[in-house]
Amino acid sequence: MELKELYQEIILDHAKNPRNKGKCEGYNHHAKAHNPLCGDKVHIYLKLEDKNISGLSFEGEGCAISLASASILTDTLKGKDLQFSKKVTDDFLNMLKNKTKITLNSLSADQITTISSLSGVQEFPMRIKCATMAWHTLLSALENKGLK
Amino acid sequence: MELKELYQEIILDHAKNPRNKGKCEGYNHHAKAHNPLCGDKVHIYLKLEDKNISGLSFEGEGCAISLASASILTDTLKGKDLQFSKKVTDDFLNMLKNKTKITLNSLSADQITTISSLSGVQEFPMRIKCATMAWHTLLSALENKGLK
Amino acid sequence: MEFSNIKSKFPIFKRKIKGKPLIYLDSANSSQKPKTVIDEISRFYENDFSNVGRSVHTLAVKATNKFEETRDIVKSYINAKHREEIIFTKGATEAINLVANTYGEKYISPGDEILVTELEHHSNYVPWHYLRKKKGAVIKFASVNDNGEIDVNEFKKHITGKTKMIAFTHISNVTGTIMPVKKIIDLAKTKNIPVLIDGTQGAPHSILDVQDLDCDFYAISCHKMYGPNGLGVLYAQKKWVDELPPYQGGGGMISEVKKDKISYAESPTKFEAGTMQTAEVVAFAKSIKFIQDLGIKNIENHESKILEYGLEKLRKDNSVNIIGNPTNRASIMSFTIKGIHPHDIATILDDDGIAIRAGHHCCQILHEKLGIPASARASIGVYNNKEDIDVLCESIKKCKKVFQI
Amino acid sequence: MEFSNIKSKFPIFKRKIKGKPLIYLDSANSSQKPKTVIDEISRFYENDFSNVGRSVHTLAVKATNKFEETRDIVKSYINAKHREEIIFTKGATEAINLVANTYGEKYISPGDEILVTELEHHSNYVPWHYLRKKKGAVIKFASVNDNGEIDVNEFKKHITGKTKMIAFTHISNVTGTIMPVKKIIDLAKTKNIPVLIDGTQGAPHSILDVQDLDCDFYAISCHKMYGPNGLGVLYAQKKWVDELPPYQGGGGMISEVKKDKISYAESPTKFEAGTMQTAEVVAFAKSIKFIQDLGIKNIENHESKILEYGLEKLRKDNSVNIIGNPTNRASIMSFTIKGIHPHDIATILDDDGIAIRAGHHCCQILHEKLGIPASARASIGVYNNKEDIDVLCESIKKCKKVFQI
Ligand SMILES: Cc1ncc(COP(=O)(O)O)c(C=O)c1O
Ligand SMILES: Cc1ncc(COP(=O)(O)O)c(C=O)c1O
Repeated sequence: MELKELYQEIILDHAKNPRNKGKCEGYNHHAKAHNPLCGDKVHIYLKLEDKNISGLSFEGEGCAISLASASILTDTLKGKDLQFSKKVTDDFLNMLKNKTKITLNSLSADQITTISSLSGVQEFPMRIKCATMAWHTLLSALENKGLK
Repeated sequence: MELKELYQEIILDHAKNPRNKGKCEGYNHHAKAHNPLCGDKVHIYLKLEDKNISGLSFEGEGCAISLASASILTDTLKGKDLQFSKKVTDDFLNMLKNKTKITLNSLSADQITTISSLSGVQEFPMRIKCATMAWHTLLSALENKGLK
Repeated sequence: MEFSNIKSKFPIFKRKIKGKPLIYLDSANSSQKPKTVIDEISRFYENDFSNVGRSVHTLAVKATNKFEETRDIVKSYINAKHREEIIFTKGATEAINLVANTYGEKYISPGDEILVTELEHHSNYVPWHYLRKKKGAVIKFASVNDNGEIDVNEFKKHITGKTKMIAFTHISNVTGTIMPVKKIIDLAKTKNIPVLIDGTQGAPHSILDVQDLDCDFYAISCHKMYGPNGLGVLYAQKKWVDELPPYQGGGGMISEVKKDKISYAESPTKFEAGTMQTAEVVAFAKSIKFIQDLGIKNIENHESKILEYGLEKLRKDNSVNIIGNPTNRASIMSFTIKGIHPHDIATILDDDGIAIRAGHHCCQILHEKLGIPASARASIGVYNNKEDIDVLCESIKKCKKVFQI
Repeated sequence: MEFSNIKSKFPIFKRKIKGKPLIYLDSANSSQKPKTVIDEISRFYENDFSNVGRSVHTLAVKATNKFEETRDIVKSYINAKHREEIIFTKGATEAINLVANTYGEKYISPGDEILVTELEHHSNYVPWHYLRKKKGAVIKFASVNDNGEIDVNEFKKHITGKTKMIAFTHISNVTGTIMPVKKIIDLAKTKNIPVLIDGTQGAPHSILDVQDLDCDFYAISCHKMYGPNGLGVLYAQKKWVDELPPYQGGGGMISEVKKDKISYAESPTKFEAGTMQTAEVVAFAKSIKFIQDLGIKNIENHESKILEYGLEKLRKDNSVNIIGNPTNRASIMSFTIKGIHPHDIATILDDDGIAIRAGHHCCQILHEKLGIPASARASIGVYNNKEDIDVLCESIKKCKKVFQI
């Protein structure tokens, strides 16, 4: 049953108990996004130090998919190298767009399982935006050079 | 054949040799109309004296039906009493709208034949406006109180 | 026609969704089309198609007559006085834009006020917002009370000497609130303020008599009346169709065109620029016939029975919060479930073949006021029945199971 | 697909007009629809219908995907660079109004000049006239020469430092003149002036490559491309869809709506307010497929053979005066017959089953220049053949007989 693929335990857990909520201390990049269709909102905060994402958090409201996605994103990339994070983001977006698998060596098996839990969204085209919004917003935040 | 009903001898004659073309002398009422779909134009001039249409003429360009109609109108109503002319106009418009016959006593048999020649238009709905425009314009001219 | 076998008149109900029968509860979004309407579109394109109002050949004459016949049918159906008061548009959105644009151009000066409500669909707010931007108009909002109602006194409070338009929805597309339309219009008349009714949700569910209402403008979306998409109707009182300038410019709407000046046709042509929808207009006559065959009074009864049944059943579920509690409500139940986002509800319901809408339903102002970003909306059409509600309620239980609530 | 049995793909040709086979020579007005297009409308309404871009249930997803697929198909067909450059409208008329209105609002100041031509359809003049009225713009007209042509030098003559837009037709709907589009655009580019092409007559008859043309805007009417009525396409270059303000306001085109401010969606959504045509957009994909199956190059060849044949035959008749004699001409023959008004010609031809158009064809300025109030127009589509022309010429003889000329 596809529905179970979509609402996996991991996702429900992240949706109900989102990690890294709020503004992370000393953040120096941020960006927000909004899906006018359903009202989902996400605001990503990050602290970039020496090409390292030393702080990463989000504020937002939305469906389980969008909350879980933002939560998983912050959990996975916090403390990670900038280039690496961009690569993970590309891979994630690719997974949803082209149904590819995530296979990065430097992610732990656990992390891959977690990220991949969002792959169930593939079968729900109208929900893909819910899953990708946070990741696109991360990319915007990285482009956004201004302090706060 | 309906086409022959439409383009009767009388109509072709009036279309090719329209009667009462130009501005009648001393006209004191006039009105013009325009069918934007086909470009037909008509301008009715009339001289009203003591509730009598002593002068009546038209200028215009258009299809055979519209020219013939204007020509027949002027020919029929010139010199006629105002009330009577309105009645004929009503009867004419009615003939085309409701397929009634023209039976006014005070028109000569000839005049009835002439006017009725336009009844072939009944079967050509898109051409009814061509046939009625001059008559509607006459009514406007009568309402139009201004000298010239 | 009977409501008992009415789904059989709509081909879509032959379809299975994820192996289950389609339970369509999204009619406030767009209604499904009966076979008679769909067939009329094909029939027309296959046998009679031609552009209307342009040529004099047989097909053009037939097409033009059929097109204009629908105008007469709409005129009678809403009891308009003159056929030139019926203007075909792309939808209610275009209808309201037409009024805001042309009325605004001629009558709105800086500081003039437009009174709308917190219930309005974006279609009845954004076009007025343009006048705020372009003309310096001021927009005021009549507030909803806790039940999702707005009474005539709330309007009275906001009317000033500068109020130049009152624009509000006949029926809310979120709460289902039936507005006290007649009272508000009567109030407006005493102050000589024109009134536009957004009838998008009103027209499919209510008896319409625009002469009795005496509103200045009434906007309709044909696709919510079991008619074709991409088509709407603007009813505008005679004095307005005479006084307002044209909207879009193009073929058909002109009288005489010169290099230095242009004069315009009379209404309705003046407002119908360019090649119009054709098969759609022709087929809309069948939508009205469909409604008339059922009887709009019967439709009201049928739908309100299902609505009552649904509200009652939903109210029994403590985790379900129904939005609004208006005394007069039509066909619409919006709700939230604590702990489950409406988008997730919609996805889970869809798995049971149920089509509802989740989101702000183009009413962000209302949702902001309610303090929720989104809601789930089940809306009722002629083809729904109590069993549909039962399936809905079962599936809501499933939502809670999936979310372990 | 073969041209030889192509009428069989169009159900309308089963129809008899006054007992005779239909000879449809009014495609420049609106084209007939192939069965594949008509069937797709029914199929969609019967199986897949839902409003697009609003809900997340299965039908809504399917409908939205089909709708957006057509956007991609149009994008490829006209070789646009970005899918957001493709905006669905009610027709070419709305497309041009959209540009005139939004571009005008942002970029036109009193005294700014808009350069159009004497060949323009009212749809490509009246919207600019509005800017003359509202914004104090000046409209200049590039003149046609005796052959009905306008060369690039004629445009050059009228360009000044104040020229803010050049808007002209790809193919004249009266003379059939194919304009030197590329040359004019190249000229405009050297002066940094945006160009709008009215492609209403161009799109059904020509290979389209908007990247190669490099025009800023290109307007299309789907109903002249064997597609549904009430639908058009505006192609607008990326920079414009980003820079221009929205047109109509309503559902779908917003980003965030508050009581005091509104922000808008990205293109194309920004320009598609309210519930859109749905079945029509979906079915338009089949129109493009129909054209592609035939091959637009083959269509051009087929039609130009018939055009040549028709022109030659008509030229032999001394009482027939063909309007314009352009070197590059497509699919259209307008003419007058001395002593017979075009309206009468159309009526007599209709009696033989022939559908042509009589009037000014929404080109009063051109007709005034030609010194005639109206003309008769026979226009050619994919389904016409030389026999159609033979019947036309016989019937023209009959006109003269009826009028005893
Ligand atoms: C050259 C030209 N431009 C514009 C239009 C307007 O197109 P539509 O009526 O489909 O909006 C037409 C067709 O009527 C046309 O022939
Ligand atoms: C209350 C209300 N007003 C206006 C609209 C806009 O109608 P349309 O999208 O058909 O133009 C809708 C429907 O979406 C609506 O529900």
